[in-house]
This record gives sequence, structure tokens and C-alpha cells, in this order.
Amino acid sequence: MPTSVGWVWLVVVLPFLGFLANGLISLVKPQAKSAVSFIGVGVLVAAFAVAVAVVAGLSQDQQGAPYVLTYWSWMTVGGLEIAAALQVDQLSAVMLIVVTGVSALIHVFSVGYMRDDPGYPRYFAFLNLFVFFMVLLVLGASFPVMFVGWEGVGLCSYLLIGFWYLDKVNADAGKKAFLMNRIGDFGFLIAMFLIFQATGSLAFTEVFEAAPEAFTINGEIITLITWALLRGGAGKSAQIPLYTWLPDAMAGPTPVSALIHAATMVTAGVYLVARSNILFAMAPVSSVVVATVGAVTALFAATIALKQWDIKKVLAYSTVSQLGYMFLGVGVGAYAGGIFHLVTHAFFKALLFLGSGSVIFALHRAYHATHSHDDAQDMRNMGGMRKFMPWTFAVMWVATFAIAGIPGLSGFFSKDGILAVAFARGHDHPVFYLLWLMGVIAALLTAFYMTRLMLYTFHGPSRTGEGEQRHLAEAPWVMTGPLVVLALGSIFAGVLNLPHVLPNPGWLEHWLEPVTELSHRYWNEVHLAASTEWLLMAVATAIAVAGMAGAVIMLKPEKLKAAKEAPAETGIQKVLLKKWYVDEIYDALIVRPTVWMSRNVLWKFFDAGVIDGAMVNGSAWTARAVGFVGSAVQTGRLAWYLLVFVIGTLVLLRAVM
Amino acid sequence: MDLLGSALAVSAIIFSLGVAGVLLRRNAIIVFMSIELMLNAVNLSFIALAQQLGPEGQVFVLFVMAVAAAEAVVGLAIIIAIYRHKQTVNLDKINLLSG
Amino acid sequence: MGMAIDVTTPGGFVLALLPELVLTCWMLVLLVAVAWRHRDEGDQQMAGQLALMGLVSTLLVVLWMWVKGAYPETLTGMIALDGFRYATSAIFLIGAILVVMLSLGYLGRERILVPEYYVLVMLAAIGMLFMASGADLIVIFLGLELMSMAIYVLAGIDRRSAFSAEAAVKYFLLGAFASGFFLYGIALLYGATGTTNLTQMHYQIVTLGLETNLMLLAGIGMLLIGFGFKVAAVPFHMWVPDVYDGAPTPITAYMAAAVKAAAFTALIRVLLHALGASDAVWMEIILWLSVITMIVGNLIALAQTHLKRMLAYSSIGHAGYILAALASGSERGAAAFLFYILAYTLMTLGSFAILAAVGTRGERDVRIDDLSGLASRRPWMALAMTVFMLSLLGFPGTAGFIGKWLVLSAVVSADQIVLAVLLVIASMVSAGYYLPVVMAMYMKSAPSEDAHSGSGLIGAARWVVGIAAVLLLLLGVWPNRVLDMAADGAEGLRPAPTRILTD
Amino acid sequence: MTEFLGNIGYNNWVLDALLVIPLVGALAVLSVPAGEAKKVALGVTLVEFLVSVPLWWTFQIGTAAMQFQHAYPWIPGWGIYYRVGIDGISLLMVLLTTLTMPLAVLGSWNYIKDKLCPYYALLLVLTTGMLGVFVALDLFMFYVLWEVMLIPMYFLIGVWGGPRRLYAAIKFFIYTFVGSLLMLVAILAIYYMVGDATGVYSFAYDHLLENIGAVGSWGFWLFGAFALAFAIKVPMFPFHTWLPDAHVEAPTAASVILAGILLKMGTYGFLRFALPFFPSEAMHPTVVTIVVGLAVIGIVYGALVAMVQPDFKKLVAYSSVSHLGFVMLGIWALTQASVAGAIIIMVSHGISTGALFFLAGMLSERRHTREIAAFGGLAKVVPGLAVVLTVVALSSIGLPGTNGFVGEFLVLIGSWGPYPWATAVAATGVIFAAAYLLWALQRIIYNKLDKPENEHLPDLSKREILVLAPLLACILWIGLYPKPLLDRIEASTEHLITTVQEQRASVAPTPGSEEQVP
Amino acid sequence: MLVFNFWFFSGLAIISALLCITRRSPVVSAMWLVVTMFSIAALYIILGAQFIGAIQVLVYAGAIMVLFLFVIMLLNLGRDEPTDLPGWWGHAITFGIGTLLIVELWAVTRIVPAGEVRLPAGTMDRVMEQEGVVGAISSTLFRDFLVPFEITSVLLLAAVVGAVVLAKRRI
Repeated sequence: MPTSVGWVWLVVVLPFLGFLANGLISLVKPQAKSAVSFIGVGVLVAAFAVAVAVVAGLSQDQQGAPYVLTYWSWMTVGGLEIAAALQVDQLSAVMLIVVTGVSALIHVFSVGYMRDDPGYPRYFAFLNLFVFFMVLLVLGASFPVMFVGWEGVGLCSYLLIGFWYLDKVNADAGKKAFLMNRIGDFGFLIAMFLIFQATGSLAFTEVFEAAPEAFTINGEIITLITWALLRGGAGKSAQIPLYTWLPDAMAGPTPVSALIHAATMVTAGVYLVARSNILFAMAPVSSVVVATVGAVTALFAATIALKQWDIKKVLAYSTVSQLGYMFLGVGVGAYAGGIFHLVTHAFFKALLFLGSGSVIFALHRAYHATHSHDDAQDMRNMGGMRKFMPWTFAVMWVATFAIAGIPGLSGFFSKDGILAVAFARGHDHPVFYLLWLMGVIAALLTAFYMTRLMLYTFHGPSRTGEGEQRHLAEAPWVMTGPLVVLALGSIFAGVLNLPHVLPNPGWLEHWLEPVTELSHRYWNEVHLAASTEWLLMAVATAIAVAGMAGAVIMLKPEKLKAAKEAPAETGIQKVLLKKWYVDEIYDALIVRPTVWMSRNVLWKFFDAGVIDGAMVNGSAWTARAVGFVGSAVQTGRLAWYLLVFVIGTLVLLRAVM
Repeated sequence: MDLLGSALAVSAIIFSLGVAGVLLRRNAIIVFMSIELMLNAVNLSFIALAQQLGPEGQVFVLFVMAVAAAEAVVGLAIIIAIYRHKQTVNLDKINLLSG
Repeated sequence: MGMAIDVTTPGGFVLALLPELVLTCWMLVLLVAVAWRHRDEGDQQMAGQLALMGLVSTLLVVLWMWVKGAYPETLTGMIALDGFRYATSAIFLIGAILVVMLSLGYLGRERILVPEYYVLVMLAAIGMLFMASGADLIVIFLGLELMSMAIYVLAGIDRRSAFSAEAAVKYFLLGAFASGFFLYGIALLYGATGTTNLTQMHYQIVTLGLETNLMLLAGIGMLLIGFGFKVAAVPFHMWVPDVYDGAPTPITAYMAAAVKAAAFTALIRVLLHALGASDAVWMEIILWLSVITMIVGNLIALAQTHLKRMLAYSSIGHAGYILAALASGSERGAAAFLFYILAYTLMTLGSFAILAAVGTRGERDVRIDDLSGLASRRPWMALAMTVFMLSLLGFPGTAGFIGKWLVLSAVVSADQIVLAVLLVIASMVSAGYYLPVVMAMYMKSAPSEDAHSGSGLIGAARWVVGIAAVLLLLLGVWPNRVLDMAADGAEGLRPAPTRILTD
Repeated sequence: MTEFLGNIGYNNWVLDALLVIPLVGALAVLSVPAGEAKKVALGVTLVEFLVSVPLWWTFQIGTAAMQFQHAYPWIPGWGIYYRVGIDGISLLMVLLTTLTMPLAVLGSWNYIKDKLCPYYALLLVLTTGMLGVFVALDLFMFYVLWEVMLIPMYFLIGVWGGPRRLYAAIKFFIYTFVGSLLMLVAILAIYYMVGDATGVYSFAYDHLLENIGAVGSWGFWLFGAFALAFAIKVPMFPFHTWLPDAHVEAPTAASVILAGILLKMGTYGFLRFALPFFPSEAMHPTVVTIVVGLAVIGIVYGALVAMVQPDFKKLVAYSSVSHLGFVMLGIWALTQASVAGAIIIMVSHGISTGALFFLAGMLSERRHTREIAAFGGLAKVVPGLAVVLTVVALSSIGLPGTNGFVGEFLVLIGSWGPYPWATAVAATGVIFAAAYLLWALQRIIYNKLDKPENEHLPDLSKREILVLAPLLACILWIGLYPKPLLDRIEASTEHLITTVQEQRASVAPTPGSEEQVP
Repeated sequence: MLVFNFWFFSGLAIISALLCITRRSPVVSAMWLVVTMFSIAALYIILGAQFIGAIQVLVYAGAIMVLFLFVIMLLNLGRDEPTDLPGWWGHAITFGIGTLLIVELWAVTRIVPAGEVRLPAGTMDRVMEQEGVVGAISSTLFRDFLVPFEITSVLLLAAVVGAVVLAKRRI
């Protein structure tokens, strides 16, 4: 084992130490901001450095087998053995770099973004804690250890969404995120139980090794397991039907949205599916379901993104939509493709969020200066921002091109890779053509709504108030710096996994080979003629261009009115703005009935009424009532006493004889 | 002629009449007299049995008489005592204690 | 082993009757003393102390005989010389001693100036001793009448109280009525077996195969009615609440503890010793009596708001428990009875002593809620009352538990699981009225500043409460010695049929 | 260390000492002035804890035999002995108890303002009672202590409790009394049946266990009696309604003890008595259906009802119903993992729920109300308390890395084999747990700080931190490294499972024909 | 003749008992009770217990009943006052129960003592002849039944003390 791989525990421990230090500061001396920045960012940079070293060590290794580093026995009972162990392999290496790298950048950005917040130390404590759990999720060598990270990131998401806890909306959103995640986790748990029952282990290496013997292809058990895993992944990665928490999660600070709700945590579901690729490969039906869920989510979320006014909501639905792509990718067997999109998405979506954050930051400062209470996130209050924030404007356009799929940028290659595989699978079963088509339409919509976002935000006249405009300014360098780095990533990350028709193709695919090779036994080879591939790329390019052009043509930023003057939406627009009323439907069908039933039926009627009232107190009452009757029988009249006596006598004599 | 069975039967009847008297009457003294009736009935049984079983039965009757005498003394004293409080010996009116 | 007594000799005769004779002598001394001085409270105190001396010395005699292990050299006829007699006699005497101690202050406070009170207490005790020692139905009958006669009068001894007088009337009329049945029962048994001697009766039944003779059965039934009245078994219990309620509190305690104990003693001796061969018949009857007694007593007690009546009904419930022990029909049941009745005597006397301390004028109007806040004003009294209540409830750590445990154990060992279950259900119900007493004392605040200022244990009553509480706790934790004594006391009570036959 | 302990004969007297120290302490507390009572009590409980700690090491891992066992005659004529000993399961319960008691004293420090001496004396007596239940190896002794413990608790609730304390106290008492009296009959019945069969009348656990076959067809009834007593104590749905009342009205320390230790006596009873004595009855398909069904209903039902409670303590009380449902499921699944998980939950529920009650107490000490609606935005005012509350709530939710997860996970994964459907339903409990606790958390420490009374609450005092810190440490320790605990209970659980399985097999010659058990 | 006498006095006893319990006035009731007791005394004699018969007349009909009458007079209960007898349903219940009791007891008395427990026929007569009517009783009383006899003395003492306590004027 290369020495540097052995350092991997540092990647886990460093952020945790940061959390402890910052947490302590937040309780003891919250005003020590510079120490917090130093610790908070420092541990991340260090962790990133170690991560690079670890991956470098791994890349020197030729065997390709995963390294499992066991530290202690966690839960060992009977046949169950769960070790506190980390696993370093090609997949976790990719994730590790992305997570620590993007996190480090976002930490830096946060130094600027959050500097005026009274909860500054707490913020960094939570953020460090998040990285700790995320790294654990990525590195965990078994399902349960991964689950620790899995739930842990959910916890941090909860804490950070509710960071400004004094607002009920924020606290609600945090709670919703946690609960939705928990619903998904339920599936994760069930999957673990099933896996353990079938294979007798929960460690990745052992499970995947045993899988070919333990399961029958397309058998009930494996299908059940993969469905359960899908449920877990859908919760974390905000797929239908558990996606509703993600848009609400935008209530948190914007860097959090960038880190947790765009770049890292929400991709955990994709990671899970990729990690368990052998299981999904053995359950083709589940894979189709995964792909379908992904495609539908991609399309559905994209429609909602079309009409959102809140800049972060647009990005949130965009994230949901892109996650759908990733699911589509891993669902059609393009595990590397899915991971590839995950990586590129991490760059450009983080960039988009941070960029929007920097816009919001500027607007917020302006409103703060004029004591205005307008919504700093509503695009109708923006417009013409390019004048004030040139850097932000530029990098945002880079990211928009990337996500829209303009050729040459990272998003083009990653999205195309997924769609190409989906199309190729159409050869096996026509349903994949449909999925491909949905992906393409979603891409069109993506291009459209992203352009819309850019147009409304940066172009046209400024709809920010007169007084406020004087206060608008570009963000400080600690914020723009990371933006630039991410922009570079958004542009060049595409080279990681170029299509087969280009030179140096499929580096990432090759890199991940040791992890995904098991599943290759169960997936047909994808064959796509070079011409088809070119054709598909052309279609993708056309779609992207069409979407962007359509937006430019159809939308008139100069006619837009500021939020308070804007007319109410109607018809389908309103339905889209209200996100197809899904939240309301959930509320009416599930949340309210559950609470109502719990309160009125279970508690007040059954618990207090039936069990406690009728049975417990009822029996006590009955006994007492009988007692009172008996007491009333004691009339005090001797004649009656004598009568009872004699009747007793008669009965007793009868009984004796 | 064996009168044992008949005597016992007569005894039983008188005993039952005594019980009936106790149930029927509200006057404490008459109730008490009914009880005396019961005791007499039992005595009759003893005497009848003694004829066949030995003199113990007769001795028994002596003791019962002593007891009856003692009871009469105490009982009547008690009845006088309650009469002093209530100016009546009607048992239906002696019901301060109940419940 | 032990001290053989030949009752045919005059010396042996005196020795066999020694406790009764000693007590009678003391009673006569007291009577003379009372006739001589009966003017004021001081005279009454003197009478009480004389009575106390008499009872204590009798107790010593009983214990002496027990320790000596006096046993009959020949068949005794009228007087039993066995552990059961000594054990029960000792318990009655303890009860009587505690009652006298309780009365010393009570009579003065209630201004009941009747020095003959103590004479009657002693007379009742003599009656009880005869009930314990009677080996012949006639002795038992006379003992019962002697005891009852004294108690009739004692119930009505507060001559200024109409309640007291009413209690006396009710008790007397019903008691005399029950005596009629009792006597009829004796007559029938005599008719069926030709004897009234318990041992001979057993012999007759076994040798002549009279186990299911109709006359015998009817006699058993009549006897059970008579005893059922005295032990307050439902449905012959109706007098209990009224009489207990109306009688002066020490006398109520005496009735609840010693009188009932005496009745049970005689009942057990008759049933096990003389009628053991017909146990199939009476066991079932006793079982049913036990069940309805437990249930009715406990349920009605639940509805009581006044402490004295509550205790009265609770004593009915306890009669049910003892009947359950009896329903097992074994020596184990008798041993359970011995322990139980000792514990019961202590806890009943203790709780009535507390009742007497918190109330006045017969304590009829003391509601359970009137004890509110007692714990903060009179902590020791409240503590003692808690011990009594928990013991009555049969809670582990108190003698009441060991007693109930023994009863249950007798019942279970006789394979009457259903009865055991009913017994514990009755106990659960009883928690519903014992606990509120504790609750009132500790968990409710006193209604006013000067509440309980008048209450307090007077003189020797303090000792009664103290001794009872300490003994209950002691016996609850370390019952070994007394358990052995109880087992010893019950041994040989039920003659093995074969042993009699080979005699 | 070990040598030193050996020299002073630690193993021979430790259990006796644990039982005696609190009683002596109680007397001491009663005899000092009121102001000193809490200090003395704290000292006694700390000594108690220190005495108990070496058990952790002197306890021999890997054997299922009872350790530190010895007996003195009590009522030898009846075969009643003072007979004590512990195995892994009792060890954890004993340590949980001794750990909780000093914290309970500290937690009452300012909360209890009057009648101090009796209060602390009762706490100490209660300690003896609880420890006695866990170490007793004589059924008579067990029963006596089981009951005796009711009294201190009854007083603690009734005298120092909230407004409806009288009702709660008597309800608690009678409820428990109902079950235990039937158990008493059952114990006696076993005693006689075994005695009649073997000629040896004894209440010794081992003796009765070995010859339990003598009960024959009575098994079901006897099992029922035991099960009822324990089910009420657990409390299993639907015997749980005493719990919310008792918890709500009890003073903080009593709530903590009630939830932390008393409830465990029910499940402990199942593990120690009901299951080993009546394996074939307990594992009869009908019984299994009922118990597992009720356990699962309890999990979901408790959580749902907890969700809508307006009173924080009541919420926690119902959450106990839910948690203990997991324990019951784990015990009945009877696999290594599930039983070990059940025991871990017993411990960790004691810690987490104990901590929750402490926090509830601290909140109500500050605001004199337990209504969740009366709070809001407290994280701003009392950040320390908010952090602890969050951590504890998360452990109660079962977040991985905390103690709550380990137990629940082991129970669920262990129960999946025998009862997959029940386990699946039970697993939804993790969702509901998050729902009710997070909602409560939100309403207490998050949301607007809109009530002026809440604006100047003091944060955790040093004493309060002292109370909570050990619990937090345990939460993380058990969550991250439960192995020492698992090691200590492994042999006992294994022994339990094998004996139950064996005896079941020997009684019913065709096991598995009626149900599948791995 | 014996049989006739027996049935005559039995009938008299029963009828006078019935009248005793149904007459309104206590005095009349008491008088009928005296009649019953005389009849029973006669039955004693018929049944061979001459001494007891005599005692019955002396103690019961004489002393005890006089005491009753004395108390009735003392409390002035002889005068007319509302009847203490219940209505027809009271009678019905009473006599229903009475009849039931008679039936039950009758059933018992049909089974006379088993032959084995009985003394040989004529034994009692022989004893009476040998020891005299009183002697037969007294030897039993003072030999075998000495203890009960002594108890009786205490019992009577108790009754006296009790009566004194209850009935004396000064409270």
C-alpha cells in the first residue's frame, strides 16, 4: 500500500477537528472571527492537500484493488461484523478530490460572504462538520459506515438550512430536509438488512464479491435491495417523489446551497448507485426504474425552473434536474458517465450558486444600507447587474454555457455522455429512446431557463431601486477568487472523459474501471457508431443553442417589472410558479392527515379516550361505582341486614346439602 | 315409639318460626323474643337427641339456658339503653349508622 | 420433649387451664378494685393498669406454657393443649393489651367514666382464651358467648352516644340471632356424631364414614353461618360497618382484631380438627365465602370517604383473605392464619390508634381527606400510619406482605390458583383506598394553619403505635422466628386420619 | 489495580456494598440538616458510583455464568435467600443505575426546594431497590425489591410532583401493582410446582430455571402473569398510559430515573425471567404474533402520539413507548444482534431519555412551564442548552454515530431475519422519531423569539453542565465504540438465545414447522 | 298416649309460637311465648328429660319471661302504638323464607342419627333409673363438663357486670 494512502484518516479527522475548534469558539467566544476563518479554511485546505496525496498514491498503484483501512471494531455481534473502516479506491478518490476541493473553495468564499453574520463561528463549525461527514460518506468501507456519513450530511444540511433559525421558514425547511432524507434513509436501512441477510456482510468488498453468488439476476431479493437503495438515493439526491425539500433548502446561506445542495451532498445518491453498481447491474428492472426516475425528474424539475423568480430556486430546480441526469446515467449503466456529470456539475453548479450568492450578497448589502425590505433573491429586483459585477457576470456566463451544453465546455461532454449511452441502450429496449428524448427536452429547457436567469439578472435595465444602486458593488476577492477557480473547472473538466470519437477519450471511465468492471459482466457493451455519436453531439449542440436563442428571443428583460409591482401569475404559469402544487398536495394528503389522525384519533380518542378513559379509568370507575352501590345497600336498617343474613343462610345450607 | 325424628321436625319448625319472627318484626323486644324461640327450638333438638345419644344433650340444654339468661340480661339492658336515646325500640328508626 | 400434663389430676387440670385461671383471678381482683374505687379518672387509670398487669401476666403464662411445650399426657376432653392454642392465645392477649393501652388515654379524653370497661375487656379476653383452648364445642360456644356478651356491652359503653347504643343493639340482636344458628349447628353435629368433643367427633366421622352424612353437613353449614357472622364473612357481614362505626374506637379495634381472630381460631380448630375428614364440603363453601367477602369488602371500602368506615370494610376484606387461607384446608393455611392474624392485629390496632388520635367523639366524622397535611404536622404519626396502610395493603417490607404471602402460598399449594388470582385482584382494589390515606397525609396540604393541632397520641397509645409499626416492619423483613412459631403453632392441628385410627 | 481489588476482596462484597451504601446514606441524609442533605446524597451516590466502576474491569468477559455470586440465608425455611450475582446484562443495568443516581441528585439540586431530607433519602432508597432488582437471583428477593421500589417512586411523584401529581402517583402505583401481584402468584406457583417435582423448595433462580419443566401445562398462564407484570413496566402498548402521566408530573430526577432505569426493569424481567423460564410459551406463534405486533404498534403509535403532544415531557414519555417497542422487538427476534441491540437500547435510552428529561427539567425550572408552545428561539438566548438539547435529541432520533443508532440498528438488522415485515414497519419509527423530535426542537430552540419571558433566561450553569457532560460522553462513546458493551453482554445473550432455542426445541419436537427462525 | 301427648304439645308449641311472632302487642306476644315454653317443657318431659323440663319452666317461663315483661312494662311498650308489622309483602317474604328454611331443615331431620352413634335402646332409661333423673345429669355436668360449668359462672358474671354498666342511671 502506498504510504500516502495510509494518511487518509487525516482527511476525515481534520475537518472534525475544525468543527470542534469552531464549535467551541462559537459557544465560548463568538467574536473571534479571524481564528475561525483560519481554522475553518485551514483544515479544508490541509484536507484537500492530503486528499491529493492520497489519490496520487492510489494512482501509482497498478493493482486497482481497493484499500480498506480498518481502525476499530464498531459493531460486532454474532455474525454481524461492522468495522470502523475506510476504503480508498478509484471511485472514492474521485469523490474525495471533488468534495475536498470544492469544499475548500466554498469555505474560502464563505469567509467573505458570511463575515457580517453574528453566527460566523457556528457557520464554520457546521460547514466543517459537513465536510467531515461527507468525507466519511465517500470513504466509508461499508454500508453502515457510509450511512454514518449519509445521515451526518443530512444533519448538517438540517443545521445549515436552519442556520438563521429565528425564521420559522428556515427552521421548517431544515426539518423538511431532514425528514425527507429520513424517508429515504428508511430505504437505505431496509436495503442494508436485505443485503446482510443475503450475503452475511455489509462491507463493500465482501458484499460485492459475494453478490454474483448470493443473488440471482433480476431476482426478487436483488430487485428489492436495489429499489430500497434507490429510495435511499432518491431521498438524498432529491429525486421524485422526495425532491421537494431541496428547493426549500435554499433558505440556508448561499454557499451552503452551493456546497451541500448542489455540489456534494445531493450527489450522494448517485454515488451510492455507482458504488453499488454490481447490485444494480444484476437488477435490470431496477436500473430502468432508476433511469426513469432520473429522466422524469430531470424533465419535471426543468419545467418548474422555467417560471421561478427566486434566483436560487431556479438553480435549485436546475440542480434537481441535473441530478436526474446523473440518475439517468447510472440507471442506464453509464456509471462513469454519471460520476462524470457529478464532477462537472459540482464545478458549474457550485459556480452558479456562488455567483448568485455574490449577486445576492451585493443586493443584500445595498438593501441593508437603505433599510429596504425587498427580496434580495428575486430576479425581478435585479437586472443590469453586469455593470456592477463584471467578474461575477463573466463567470456566471461560463457556467451557464457549461450547464446548457455548449460544446467544448465540461457540461456538454458529461451530459452528452449520458444521453449517448441512453440512446445506445435503445437498441436493447425502446424505452431507452423515450428516456433519451426526455433528457433532450430537459436539456432544451435547461438552456432556456439558464439563459432566462442570466438575462433577468445581468442584462436589461436595473430594477433595483435608485437609492440602492449606489451601494451595488462587486464582491471582495475572497469571493471572486473561488469563482474564477470554479470557472476554470467548469471549462476544462470536460477533458476528464472525452467521447470516443475525440482523442484521449474516456480517461475517467478507464480510471473507474476497477470499480465498475464487475458490473460489466451484466451490462451489454454499448456500441455506438462514430457517425451516430457525431450526430448526437450535433443534436445536443442544436438543442443547447436553440434553448438559449429561444430565451433571448422570447424574453424581454426590459419589460419586466420589479417584484412589488409585478402582476399575479395565472394559468400554467402559476402552476409552474407554484411547482405543480406538489408541496400542497403532500401537505394535504400526507402531512395533515397524519398529524390530524395522531392528534385526534390516536391520542385524544384512542389513548386518552379508549385506553386510559374507558379501560383504565373506566375499570377504576366501575369498581368505585360498584362500591357505591354496595355502600348504598348498607341502609342501616337491621331488618334488611337480617334478611340478607337469612338469604345467605338459605343459600349456604342449600350448598352444603 | 321413636319420637326422635318427629321431635327434630317440630324443633325445626319452631326454629324456622323464630327466624320468621326475627324477619317479620321491627320491635326489638319481639325480635329478641323470637330469638329466644330459636334457642328453645334448639334445646328441643338436644333433648330429643339426648334420649338416644346420652346425657350430654341434656347438660347442653342447661348451658344454653344459662347463656339465654345472660343474653336476656345484657340484651334487655342494651334495649333499655337505646330506648333512652331514641324513645323507641322500633328497629326501623334505629338507623343512624348506615352507608 | 415438652411438659406433659395429666389433666385427670387436679394439678394437671389447673395447669392446663392456667392462663384462663390467671386471667379470671385478675379479673376478679379488678372487679373488686373497681367496686371499691370507681369515682374518678384516677380510679379508672388504676383499673386500666391493673388490667394491663393481668393481661401481661397471662401472656407470660401462655408463653411459658408454649416454651415449655406443654402437651397432654392423656386425651384431654375439654381443653386443648397444643401450639395452636398458645399461639392464638398470645395473639389475643397482645391484642387486648394494646387495646387497654389505647384505652388508657382515650377514655379520659372522651370522658367515658366506666371503670368496669376494663373488667369487660378482660372478660372478653377470657372468652377468647376459652375459644382458643376449647377442644369441645360446648367450651367453644361458651367462650364465644362470654366474649360476645362482653363485647356487646363494650360496643355500647359510651352511654352518651346514640351511635354507641345503636351499635350495641345491632350487634347484639344479630349476634344473638347468629348464636341461634351456631347452636343449631352444634345440635346437628351432636346428633350426627353423638359427641361434641372435637377429637371424638373426628374419630366418629372417620370410623363411621360419616363424611357426607346429611345431618353432619347441615351442622357444618349452620356452624359456618354462626362463625361467618363473627368473622364478618359476606353475606353475614352487614353489621360490621355500622357496629365498628358506632362503637368507641378502641373497642372497634378490639373487635376488628382480637374478636375476629378468636372466631377464626375456633373456626379453624373445628374445621381442621373435628371436620377435617369432610373437608371437601366445607373447603368449597369457605372458598366461595372467601371470594365474595374479599370482593364485596374491598369494593365497598373503595366508596368510603370516612376513615373509620373504610377501615371497617377493609376488615371485611381481610376476613376474606384469611378465609382464603382456610380454604386451602391445610396446616399451611393455619400457619398462614397465625402469622396473618398477628400482623393484622398489629396493623389494625395501630391504624385505629391513629384514628383515635386524629379524631374525637367516636371518630365517626374523620374523613380520609381530614388527614391532609398530617405528615408535615405530625411526621411520626404519619409515618406510622403509612406503615399500617402499606401493611394492610400487603406491601413487601411489611408484615402484611409476609402474611399475604403465606396466605397466597397456602392457596397456591392447594392448587387453587383461581382463588389466588382473585385474592390478588382484591388486593389491587384495596390499593385504591389505602393509598389515598397515604396520599392525603403526605401529598395534600393541611386545610388550615391549626389543622391537626388537637390531634396527637395520648399516653400509652404512643407506645401502641410505635410498637405496632416497628414490629410490622421487623416482621416484614425478618419474619423467620415468627414464621417458625406459626408453623409450630399449626402443627398437628389437623389430625391425620390414620393416626387416629391406629390409636 | 486488579491486584489491589483482589487484595481487598472487592468481588466478594461489591454487590452487597452497592445495596447497603445507599441505605446507610439514606439514614445519614435523614439525620443531617436540610441544607446539607443534597451534599450528603451526592457524596453517597458518588461513592456508590465509584464502588461500582471497577465492576467494569473485574467482570469476566466471555462467560455467561453469574458472577460475583453469593448468598446468605434470609428465610431459609422457605428456601428464601439473599442471593445476588450479575451477568453481562445486569452489569450494564447496574452501572447505568449507579451512573444515573449522582446525576439525578445533581439535577435536583435547585429544583427541589422543600422537604429536602426525605427527598434525597427516598432517592437513595430507590437506588437500593433498583440495584436489588438487577442483581437479585432469588425470585422472592426479586419480587420484594421490585415492589419496594414503588414506594419511593410513589412519594417522589406524589409529594414533589406537578399539579396533577396525586392522580399520576396513584395511577403509577396501581398500574404497576396490578401486574406484579399476578406475578407474585406465578412465582409461588412455580415454587410449588418445582418444589413438588424435585423435593427442593427454593426460590433460587438457578434451581427454578433448571426444573422449570415441572410447571407443565401451566406454562402459559405463568408466562402470562410474568409477561403482564413486565409489559406494564416496560410499558408495552396498550399498557402504557400510566407513563405519560407519571413522567409529566414527576420531578425531574424522578422522571429521569423512571425513564432511565425503571422502565428497563420490565425488559430486564423479560430477559432474565419470562424468556428463559417459558421459552416454548414465549415463542409460541400466537404469543410471538401478539408481542411482536404490540411492539411494532408501540413503536409507530408512540411516535405518532408523541408528535402531537403539547407538553415536552409528555412527548418524551411517549417517545419512550416507541423506543421500548424496539427493545421488545429485539428481544423477541431472539438473534444475537437483536438481543444485543435491545440491551444497548436499554442502556442508551436510559442515557438519552434521561438527558432529555434533565433538559426538560432545566427548561421548566427556568420558565415554570413544560408547554412546548411557551418556548421558541431559545438557541439565541441559551446556546449551550440548545446545543446539548440538539445532540441529545439527535441521539434519541438515532443518528448514526450516537448511541441511539447502534441499538436500533442492531435490533432492526437482527430482527429482519425472523420478522421482516414487522421490522420494516418498525424501521419507519426512525422517520417518525425524526418528525416528533425535530418538530419539538424547532418549536423550542428555533423559530421566533417572540415571548418576552424567554429573552433573559440564563444558560447552563456549571452544575448543569456537570450533569449533562457524562451523558453526552456516553452518547458519543456508545455511538462510536460500543464494542466494550457488546463484549460484556455477548456471552449472556448467546447463552440466553441458545437455551431458549434448545428448550423450545426440547419442548416442541418440531420447531420451525410453525414458523421460520434462523 | 305418649304419642298423643307429644303431638298435642307439639301442636300447641307451634301454634303459640306462630301467634307469638304475629301478635301486635309485645305483651301478648310475650304471653304466647310463655305458652310455647310451657309446651316445650312438656315435650321435654315426654322425651324423658324431666329435670330439664322443670328447669325450663323455672328459668325460661319463669325468670326470663318475667324479665321480658318487666322491660316491656318499664319501657311502657304495652300501650297502643303503630304496628311494627310490615304489610302483606313483608309477611309473604318472611313466610316464604321461613318455609324454605323449614324445608331445608326438614330434609335434615328426616335423616336421624346413624345407628352406630346411638346408644343401645333403653340405655338412657337405665341410666336414669340407676342414678336418678338429676343424678344422671349432675354426674355428667360436674365430671365431664366441669370446665364449661365454670365458664358459665364467668359468663353470668359478665352479664351482670354488663347489665349494671349499661343500665345504671348515672352516666
